[in-house]
Amino acid sequence: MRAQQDHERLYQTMAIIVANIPIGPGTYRLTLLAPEITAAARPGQFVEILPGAKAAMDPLLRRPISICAIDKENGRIDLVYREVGRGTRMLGEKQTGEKLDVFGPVGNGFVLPDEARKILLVAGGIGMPPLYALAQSHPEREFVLYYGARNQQELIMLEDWALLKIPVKIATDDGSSGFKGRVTDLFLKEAGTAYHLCCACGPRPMLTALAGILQQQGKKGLFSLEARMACGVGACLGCVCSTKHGYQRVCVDGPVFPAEEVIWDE
Amino acid sequence: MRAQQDHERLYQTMAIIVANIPIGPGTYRLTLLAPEITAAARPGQFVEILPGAKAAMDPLLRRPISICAIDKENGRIDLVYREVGRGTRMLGEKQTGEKLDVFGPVGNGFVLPDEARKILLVAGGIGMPPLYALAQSHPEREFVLYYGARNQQELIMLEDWALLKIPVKIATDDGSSGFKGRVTDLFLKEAGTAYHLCCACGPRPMLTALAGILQQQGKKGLFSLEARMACGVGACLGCVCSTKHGYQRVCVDGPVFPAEEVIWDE
Amino acid sequence: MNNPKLQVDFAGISLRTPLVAASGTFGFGREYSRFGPLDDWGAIVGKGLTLRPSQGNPPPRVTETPAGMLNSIGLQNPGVEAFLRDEMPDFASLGLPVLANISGHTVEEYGEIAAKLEGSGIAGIEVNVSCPNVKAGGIVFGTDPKALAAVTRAVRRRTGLPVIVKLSPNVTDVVALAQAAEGEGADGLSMINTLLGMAIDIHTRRPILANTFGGLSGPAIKPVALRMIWQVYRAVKIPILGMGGITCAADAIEFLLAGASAVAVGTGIFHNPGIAKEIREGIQQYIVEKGFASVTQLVGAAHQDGEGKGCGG
Amino acid sequence: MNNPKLQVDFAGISLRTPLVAASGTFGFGREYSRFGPLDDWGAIVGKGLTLRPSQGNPPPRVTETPAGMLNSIGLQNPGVEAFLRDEMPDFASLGLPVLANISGHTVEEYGEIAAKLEGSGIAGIEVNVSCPNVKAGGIVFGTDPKALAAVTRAVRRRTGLPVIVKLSPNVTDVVALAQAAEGEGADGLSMINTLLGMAIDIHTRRPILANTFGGLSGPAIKPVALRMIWQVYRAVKIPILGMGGITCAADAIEFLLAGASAVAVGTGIFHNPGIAKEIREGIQQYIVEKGFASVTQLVGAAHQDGEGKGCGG
Ligand SMILES: Cc1cc2nc3c(=O)[nH]c(=O)nc-3n(C[C@H](O)[C@H](O)[C@H](O)COP(=O)(O)OP(=O)(O)OC[C@H]3O[C@@H](n4cnc5c(N)ncnc54)[C@H](O)[C@@H]3O)c2cc1C
Ligand SMILES: Cc1cc2nc3c(=O)[nH]c(=O)nc-3n(C[C@H](O)[C@H](O)[C@H](O)COP(=O)(O)OP(=O)(O)OC[C@H]3O[C@@H](n4cnc5c(N)ncnc54)[C@H](O)[C@@H]3O)c2cc1C
Ligand SMILES: Cc1cc2nc3c(=O)[nH]c(=O)nc-3n(C[C@H](O)[C@H](O)[C@H](O)COP(=O)(O)O)c2cc1C
Ligand SMILES: Cc1cc2nc3c(=O)[nH]c(=O)nc-3n(C[C@H](O)[C@H](O)[C@H](O)COP(=O)(O)O)c2cc1C
Ligand code: FES
Ligand code: FES
Repeated sequence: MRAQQDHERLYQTMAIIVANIPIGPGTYRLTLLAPEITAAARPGQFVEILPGAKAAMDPLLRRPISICAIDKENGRIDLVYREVGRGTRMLGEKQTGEKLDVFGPVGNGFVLPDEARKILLVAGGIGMPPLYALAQSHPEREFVLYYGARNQQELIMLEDWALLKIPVKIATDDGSSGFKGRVTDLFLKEAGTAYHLCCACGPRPMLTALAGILQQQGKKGLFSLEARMACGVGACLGCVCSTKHGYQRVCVDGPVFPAEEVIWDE
Repeated sequence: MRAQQDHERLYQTMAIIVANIPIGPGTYRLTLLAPEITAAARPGQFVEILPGAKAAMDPLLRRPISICAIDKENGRIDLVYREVGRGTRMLGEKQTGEKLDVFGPVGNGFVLPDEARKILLVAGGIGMPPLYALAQSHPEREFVLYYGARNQQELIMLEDWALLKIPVKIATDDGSSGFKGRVTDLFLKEAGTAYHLCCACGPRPMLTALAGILQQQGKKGLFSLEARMACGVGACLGCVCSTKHGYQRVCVDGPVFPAEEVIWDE
Repeated sequence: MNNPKLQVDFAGISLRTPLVAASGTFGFGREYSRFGPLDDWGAIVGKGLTLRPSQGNPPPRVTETPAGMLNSIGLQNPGVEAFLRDEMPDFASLGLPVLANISGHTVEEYGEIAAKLEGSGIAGIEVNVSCPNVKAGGIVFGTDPKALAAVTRAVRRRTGLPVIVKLSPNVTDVVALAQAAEGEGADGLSMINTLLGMAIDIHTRRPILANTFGGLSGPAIKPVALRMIWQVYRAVKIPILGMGGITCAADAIEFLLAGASAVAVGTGIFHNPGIAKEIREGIQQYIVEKGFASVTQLVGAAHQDGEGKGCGG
Repeated sequence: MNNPKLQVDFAGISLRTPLVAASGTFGFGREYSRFGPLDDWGAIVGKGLTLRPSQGNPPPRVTETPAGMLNSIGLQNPGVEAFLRDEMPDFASLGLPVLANISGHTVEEYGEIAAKLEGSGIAGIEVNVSCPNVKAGGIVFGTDPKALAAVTRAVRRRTGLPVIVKLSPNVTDVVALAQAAEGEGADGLSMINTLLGMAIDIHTRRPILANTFGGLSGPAIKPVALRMIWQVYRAVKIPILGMGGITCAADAIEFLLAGASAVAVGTGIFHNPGIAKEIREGIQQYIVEKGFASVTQLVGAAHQDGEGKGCGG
């Protein structure tokens, strides 16, 4: 089964940093001028960023970061990332005007069936950004976002969702905003079944729980997964996940998989 | 033979970059706010700088750079470095306000005998900076600088020497400024023997030739050597050079050695 | 793009540049051709093949280490027959020599795979001996000169294609293994494969790789690779495909000077997919600047006198 | 500064913290005490000693490699007698246990050095077996289980001090060597020593080190060190002093989890002379956060089930 995107062009470029702005605790919105990548980009795809100095061989591997917003007119993409380790911390130190070695766009992205008119989005923490690109790119569809985070401070980009006029239902672990508890519990409680598709991105336990709910409801899901990656282009087989079709590469067979094809209990 | 400086305090600090200004082709003058190091610094000593990001393990080792000027009042030292590899190139990208992980001051420095009233300085290329610190710190002595470089563009800090009112005799390989040829030839031609001590720093072939001249003239020399270093504190024995007393550590037994004690033909 | 100064002959295979894409890091060429033509490469070694399909090890399979990475892919591949049917047509039409990298669980399997590749359009066979011999208690073929000789012999008997034996660095005496391969008629050596390593997640307190151990590759291993190539170059006559941590032209030149006739790049491609162009241009500039007539003049040029002894510490 | 949670017993030596300064990287303690008190360290292993004075290898002796470095110091040292006379008084008065690291050119020399150290105030003897055996054609002691057993026996017979055998990683089967040392009564193992490597200057086209080869240390080798410690931990009962590329608390914790009872830091000190404080504080924070009563609970905690097999690639 060879994916269509296997033949699409990839671009490696020195992208210029237009902005790199803190938008939450340890969380940044990075705007890159990268016309070729932008022109080709689709929601659900990601880019591979070299976080260190080019001459430094440590850190060695690129970091995958989802495309959060696509500005085709200006040749810019936005990425939203959270500092969790040294690579993302190095990104946090970059200044406007500096250049970043980036390649992309990578992955299949969210491919929406025509009949999916009403789509529920479910985001956990820093899994939200790719869903924003999805909603932004499909003004013709109806979306509702279920958004879970640890606490109120970690909720980001709420104004951006408001601009898209998309309702956001919030769950926080500590109840500091919205529903107190897991976003999947909120989803189960409020979402009902009047929708055609559920698109999600977030921590694996959230996706596993959500896949169970969808299965019960007989609904389809498109979930964006994460995996440790090396090449980010499908060559090394380092990033596989278990699916009903055997091991599949998260980087190019995904990162978006039909929820029902993933083997969740591994 | 345990050197006196073996017991002096060393300081590791996050020095603040006050300025990092290009002063010649690929050559920068870096001003660091580092009060403890400055307070202890003597001419001929150096500091050990970590050029990369702290979290990056490549480049791993520190780079030794001589102290070029000491501003005890303001707690600042100046370093002058030339981009020759990736470490010095990384330094070239640092901005004012950033911090640098630095330790020092390291080494014996130039210890001048009282009777050395007239001192000839001989510098080759980027070997000049430590001689500036020496001249600056000893207004009570009379100096003349013999300064060799590849061409006129590579001559730096001439205004600084003018401020100290020290005569500078120039030699360039291509004759674009001053004497055309080697600085040691200029020295042989013009220096005469009316001096008490010769202090020098530059490429090994220059020092070797100069040591020969001094030996002929029966004059004393204090030469600052370079070596590949690992620890920079005398612990690893990585930086040794051959002397009449066996292998000596350039980092702490030097970098300044009496010219007559070094075994030059190795 | 074609520059005769860069052209090399390796074990009977003519390469337009001395740059080879290393096995397991370049798929079957398709993935990286998405960045543009593969003009800077001299050849590609495909990902490792086994006789039967293999699903490989469970994930996580890769993790970063200082200036390196660990992988425990475990030879996921469709098996040699499906490869020949489904992959070979595209692989063979990339416009440069393509090599197969083969692994077996027994000596016989190596021979069988080699036989199946005969006449397929493959330019040569790279024999991966970093796998355990299931018939000999799991001892890795590539750590025992006798087992390695047996594998080389089995492959040599079944093919007229150039046979390149890929040495494992996880050994006390790499020269003995190189000589074992040479003695059985290998046309060339590839070195080095990965160093066996591991990493632990201090939060879960478990090995990061599901397989516990993985192969260490990337710049971290470069000094070990250079040392082994230096040693083997002095002890054998067959050419060496040098690899292990190459990320720039200077690295590639170091390998040539140490004795490699051509060089392969693996992990460095992940760091920089545009690496081949950079290295090709850098080598070209070097030979012009230094006045060499061709890249072949660099091979082994750093060997001038006896090698060091004594203990490092 | 004294925190009972950090206290460990290693091979009969009581360490106030599990952090040891590695042989050859810390002189005899004087140099780094110029930065301030050595309170964060648990012990120091002095630079390598030989029976007679040794001037070591010619320079250049060190060079940087990706996330690592090569050294070919060649055991420059004043000889054990001059050490005891000129260095030991200061070394012994640093306020923490100090160990001697010893090397011989013959089995007998090892025994002689060990005997001379008896009663000197040295807390233990680390036996460096990464040197060539001049009586056996220059084969490195530490690569042959029989030679390593003979060295261990010779040292064991001549001293009542804790004997810690330092394993070389340049071997096919490190477990066999660990068992050889254990079998002859070693009280502990140190691992790993440096990997043999080299680097070439592409401008002079000569090896950078005057000795051609040198020992690779630093973060680059960390995955190899962890793997070997993991393997040896499962095969022996004596404690392991783990080292190889530690530069931060997380690294040190990885080594403890893999099975090291204490950890040594070498090259990391060159990167950051303040490293011991950082690591000591980081370990302390980790055991508090994770609810451990003491650092000893971390030792080997990552071993829960069988280890991986199969081939990496
Ligand atoms: C397809 C995809 C899209 C992603 N999109 C985003 C995004 O939009 N915003 C965001 O903040 N994060 C995103 N991530 C996660 C992000 O890649 C990791 O947080 C980042 O790689 C961590 O790097 P580090 O150096 O800071 O952390 P370290 O822990 O120091 O990284 C060490 C190594 O582990 C890998 N790694 C660590 N965490 C992860 C992870 N969660 N997933 C994959 N590899 C990991 C790193 O890439 C690196 O190789 C995405 C991951 C994937 C796979
Ligand atoms: C005591 C001393 C004082 C020095 N003072 C100055 C100064 O004031 N200004 C200045 O520009 N340079 C000075 N140097 C040289 C400077 O240290 C090197 O140019 C620098 O280390 C090169 O690092 P790199 O990463 O740019 O080069 P690379 O070649 O990439 O360095 C690789 C490795 O080689 C070492 N190395 C390379 N060249 C030298 C060298 N010439 N000497 C020692 N080690 C070297 C580096 O430290 C590093 O470990 C001094 C050297 C010494 C020993
Ligand atoms: C992800 C990955 C997969 C690999 N797969 C194989 C393989 O299938 N067969 C093989 O012989 N070597 C394999 N290797 C080893 C490489 O071909 C190469 O020998 C090694 O990585 C050292 O080179 P490098 O540092 O340039 O990567 C693999 C390496 C990596 C990183
Ligand atoms: C400069 C240097 C000198 C060394 N000298 C010795 C030595 O004399 N004896 C010894 O057993 N190990 C010696 N070693 C090895 C270290 O003790 C240690 O085992 C090795 O460097 C790995 O640890 P690291 O990566 O933390 O440095 C030396 C290492 C270095 C870098
Ligand atoms: S990261 Fe290499 S195949 Fe996905
Ligand atoms: S650099 Fe370590 S002793 Fe001089």
